[in-house]
Amino acid sequence: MSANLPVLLVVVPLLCAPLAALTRRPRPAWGVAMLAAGWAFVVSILLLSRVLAQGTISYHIGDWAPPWGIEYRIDEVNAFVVLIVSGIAAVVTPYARRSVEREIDATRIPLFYTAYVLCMAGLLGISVTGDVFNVFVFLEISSLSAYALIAQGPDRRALTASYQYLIMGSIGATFIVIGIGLMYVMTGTLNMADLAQRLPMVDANRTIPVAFAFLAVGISLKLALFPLHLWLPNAYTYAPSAVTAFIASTATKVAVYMLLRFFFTIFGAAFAFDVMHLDRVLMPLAIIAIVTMSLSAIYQVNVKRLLAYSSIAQIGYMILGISLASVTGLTAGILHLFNHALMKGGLFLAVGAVMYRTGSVRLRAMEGLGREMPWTMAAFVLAGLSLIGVPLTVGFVSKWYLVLAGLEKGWWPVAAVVLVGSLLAAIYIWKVVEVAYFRERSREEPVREAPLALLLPMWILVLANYYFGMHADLTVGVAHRAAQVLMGVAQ
Amino acid sequence: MSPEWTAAVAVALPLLGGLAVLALRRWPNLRESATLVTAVALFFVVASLLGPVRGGARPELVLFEVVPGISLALQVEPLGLLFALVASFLWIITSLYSIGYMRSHHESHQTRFYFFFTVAISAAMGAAFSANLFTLFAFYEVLTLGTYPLVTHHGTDEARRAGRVYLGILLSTSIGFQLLAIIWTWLLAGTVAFRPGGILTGTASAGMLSVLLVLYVFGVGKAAVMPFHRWLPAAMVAPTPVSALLHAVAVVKVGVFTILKIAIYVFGLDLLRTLPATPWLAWAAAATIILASLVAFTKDNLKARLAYSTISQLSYIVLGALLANSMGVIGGGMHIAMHAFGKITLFFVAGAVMVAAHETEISRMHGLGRTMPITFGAFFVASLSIIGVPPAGGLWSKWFLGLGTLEAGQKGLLAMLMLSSLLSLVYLLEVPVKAFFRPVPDGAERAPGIREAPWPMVLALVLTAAATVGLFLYPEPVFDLMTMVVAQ
Amino acid sequence: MRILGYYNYWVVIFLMMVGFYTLISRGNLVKKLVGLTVFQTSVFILYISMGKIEGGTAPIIMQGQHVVYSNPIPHVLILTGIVVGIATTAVGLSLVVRIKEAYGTIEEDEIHVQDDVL
Amino acid sequence: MSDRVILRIGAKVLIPFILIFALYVQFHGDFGPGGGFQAGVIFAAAFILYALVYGLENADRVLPPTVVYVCAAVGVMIYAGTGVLTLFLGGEFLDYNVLAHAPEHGQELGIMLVELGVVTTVFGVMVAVFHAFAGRGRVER
Repeated sequence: MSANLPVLLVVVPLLCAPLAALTRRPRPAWGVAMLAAGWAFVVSILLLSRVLAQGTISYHIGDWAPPWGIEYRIDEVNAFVVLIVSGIAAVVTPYARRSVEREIDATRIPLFYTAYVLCMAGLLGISVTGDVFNVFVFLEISSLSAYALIAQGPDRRALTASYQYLIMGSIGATFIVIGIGLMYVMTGTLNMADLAQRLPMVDANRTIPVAFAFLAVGISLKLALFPLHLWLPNAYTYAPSAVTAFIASTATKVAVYMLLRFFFTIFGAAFAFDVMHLDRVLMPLAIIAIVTMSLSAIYQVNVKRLLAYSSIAQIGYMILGISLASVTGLTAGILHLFNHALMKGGLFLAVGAVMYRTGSVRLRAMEGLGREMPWTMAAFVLAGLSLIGVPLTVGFVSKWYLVLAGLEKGWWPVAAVVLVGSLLAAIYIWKVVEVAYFRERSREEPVREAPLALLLPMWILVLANYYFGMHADLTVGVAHRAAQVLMGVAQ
Repeated sequence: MSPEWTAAVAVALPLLGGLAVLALRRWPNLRESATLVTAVALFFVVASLLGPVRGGARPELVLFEVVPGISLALQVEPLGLLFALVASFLWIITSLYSIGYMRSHHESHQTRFYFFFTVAISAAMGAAFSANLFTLFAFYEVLTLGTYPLVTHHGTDEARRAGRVYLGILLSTSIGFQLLAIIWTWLLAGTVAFRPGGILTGTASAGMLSVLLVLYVFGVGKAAVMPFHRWLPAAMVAPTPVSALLHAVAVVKVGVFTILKIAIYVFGLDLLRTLPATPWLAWAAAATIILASLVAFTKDNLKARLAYSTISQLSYIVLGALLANSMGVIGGGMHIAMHAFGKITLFFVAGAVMVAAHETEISRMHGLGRTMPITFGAFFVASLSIIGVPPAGGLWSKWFLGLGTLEAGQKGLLAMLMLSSLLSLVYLLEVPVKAFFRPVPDGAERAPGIREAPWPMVLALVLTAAATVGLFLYPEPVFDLMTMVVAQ
Repeated sequence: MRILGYYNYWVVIFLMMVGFYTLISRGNLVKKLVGLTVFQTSVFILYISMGKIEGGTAPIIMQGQHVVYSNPIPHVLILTGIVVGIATTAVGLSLVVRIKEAYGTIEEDEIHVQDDVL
Repeated sequence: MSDRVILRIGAKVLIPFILIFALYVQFHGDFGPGGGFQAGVIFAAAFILYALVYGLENADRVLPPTVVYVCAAVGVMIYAGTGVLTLFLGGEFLDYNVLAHAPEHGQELGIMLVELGVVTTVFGVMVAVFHAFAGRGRVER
């Protein structure tokens, strides 16, 4: 059975999705979602440890050997991404029970969890598959369910946000499928490893750069790279709290993984950077994203929107690390995938608890909460410190490697931008902190601390920020090996 | 208890005390006893390290490794021990003082106050015993963040604004410059550990290392080298015990201590002397000394004047480090102790006046010396220490700093030191002189007879004032520790 | 003639541009979806035409018979693509229905006006 | 549309043929054009036609929404379940060879099961989508 873990990782959540729909009652549906998330988490840990011990795992669906059949191929890179997705799911799902009960109609909850589990299955599928068309299919599974999830938000603007995301997301997915089609035209294969071998034979043909460009734009849309980020702030702001926390920590991460997979594994770093000069596009955009989006975050009065802009800036960090096209840079980028999931997850869960009690996430709603919801706000502050990059947090480790990668190449401005970004982060986080701790409450009714069911997952993520900030050798080690795999450097 | 773990205990003890404070929040008397007991215990723990360190031991303890090569590690060496001794000893006295101050001033949220105080002390201990740049930086930032609730203790708009300046400058310099410098050091040397003789020798050109040095000197915002000094006056909105212990001793001394550590253990004095940037930075420090003294003149608010005096005095230590010779370093290190005892007394006096007579402006303190003779007497003695004249300890540190400038062949800097001493003579002694000899201003109501502040406060300031005299008579312990630093 | 020989690609490009233009130029949410559908359809045609071989039939091999057949893989792939397209359109339309219920309009500018008032 | 006799009779005549055609497409799928996707849509078309002509209330009586809902879910489970079954029988995921004694029969059985899952889901989802849109206005009125 254990040989089948790669496929079971995806299939069990996929089976749980209809099961959640069939339960037709909120609690059992949640239980099924919990089962799926827990299963995925356990399996992803097993997979990661096996990959680290034995190297790449290849699984052939239906026993059809690649490149004819669909292959699930797990190496250090996607084992790590799978762990991020399932780990976040395992923390957010317990949180979702109370939060979703408050924000969504009881009649819709079973279908909510169906979409939630489907979204998770889709993200896991993108991560494990070794077949480019399969990537597209899973991408659409996760995206369609994400649109549905976002539309469940309590505000009616959730609907327009979801619509906007649907349009942008579909354009992105269509671009990706065009790129895949063009690659298939030239090579006649869809298997990633096979593509990587055959593409160099035909890359003089003009079709390949066109495919490259379509994929670059499509994936950038999905990962909300500036200036293709316009769908993100509204989607994150108006989605239900649990959905925001889940999608913010996983969906864009998986999109970044797609970028890594397509441009490093399939096209190869040499083609992507030396021939196509991807870095000349990605790096300026990443830098602009870091600076302008952090600045935008400062001016937001809705805390979820503030964090959403911050997310775009943080995606800029990942892309910046990747665009350096060095092992250290990639290590930093991959590391930040994980670390950002931890800190943004913690922050969004804390904001979700505020939503749970006060019914609003505007800055005004947070007045005086430092006293009324001490645990929630303490979690917010601690996760915020991680976002700023204070030592002993994961944010610091990310920043350390990013700056190191920049200095290694002798590119001072890169290092400077990273540090300026963290100072801007300090400003927008502190804006919230000041409101929570220094303003007197303007609401009539005092509020109570969030229930334990919300606090516990939130604090697990917050403490993880510090645990992995102090014992980073695990995450850094995996990220480093993943970077070596992607760069094709012998270990 | 082995010496390695003693250092860890020194870091953990204040935190445990802090938890005790939280647990005892409903019983103020017990809560304050917890603080006092912790403070005394901490001092003895730190003092127990004196023997082994004098015997040449350099106990080291790796708490955990973040990534290979970068670990949170503690190491006891003479300079750090000196700083830890000063800070922990003064914490005892400050605890005593704050009990009187916080109660008679009817401050709110006293539990929070005492708790974050312990956090700050713990971070200061961690910084003192840090074995590498990463550890130092980590505790440096914890100290910044841990003191933020203390600076903004009153929760007013003014406090919030001051808090912004405080965090803004300290975070931007530390993240913007210092962190960059640390990562660069890591890239150049492959290590961030403190080693006698430095780790950077021969790793890059003198020009590059000069840039690195500039990043360090301005990146340590807590050393308040101009133009990154604004946070210190801003922090004066805090309750006086905070200004006294943290912004005259722990926080600012962590800043200059960091610079000394970097000068001695990262660059190494020999390398430092050869860098082209070193003399320029020394002059920048000298400029800070003079400019801050001049600004101090213009301040009528006593705490603000003391703050600028602190900025000026801190640059003495920075200057000592940048002279890059043993006399300068000895003088700088001794000044950590000497200035600490002097300045804390001055702040104690400012707080005592605020509590007893409700005055904060110097011009309103005329004639107050007759009402509070002990307090202003202590101010006078402590001022002498800051100025650097007998019979107070400040003489010795200034003496060695002067020798250092001569050894470095920088007569101009010596002149600067002299000038600054003259300036401080005027702006500090103005306070007790006017308090004793000027008539009471119109409109100020003064109760007849002697009305001192509550006894714990008076006791505290008398003790520290006496200590400055004591350090004049017995400077050897401090001097010995610093010679050990230089001799390595 | 060479350019005309690639007529299937011209069809794809034409449809793609028509769809894309409709998508970005129309303020009506349903028309946008129509644009999106046309846009996606162009990709279907791209896939379908790439698998076609002149004179080829369905890839069913009879015993003892040699047949020229079209590449079935792109066709199978795009079958999935079509299903995805239907799902996207369905989700999009259902969102439009709910937007209409919430706002009383499906014109983008009118929706923006209402949201700004809030 | 109760008064449109031609439509009502026409629908009555057509619907059985549509259903049979759907079955043909379904079962002919393994050696001719066709398969679960198409069959499911054709099945759904029959019911949608019924609902259009006879009204949603009547259609609901023929095919309660719950059944549609269950169909959509169960189909996916049949599909994935087949895959899991092959796992339990010792093969890889969706390795039909292990389903029967001979690999050829296994392949045939496997594809039938999978197509059964597909047809059920597609039918369920199609009718559900129709329901979701058509049923929307009724509540409002």
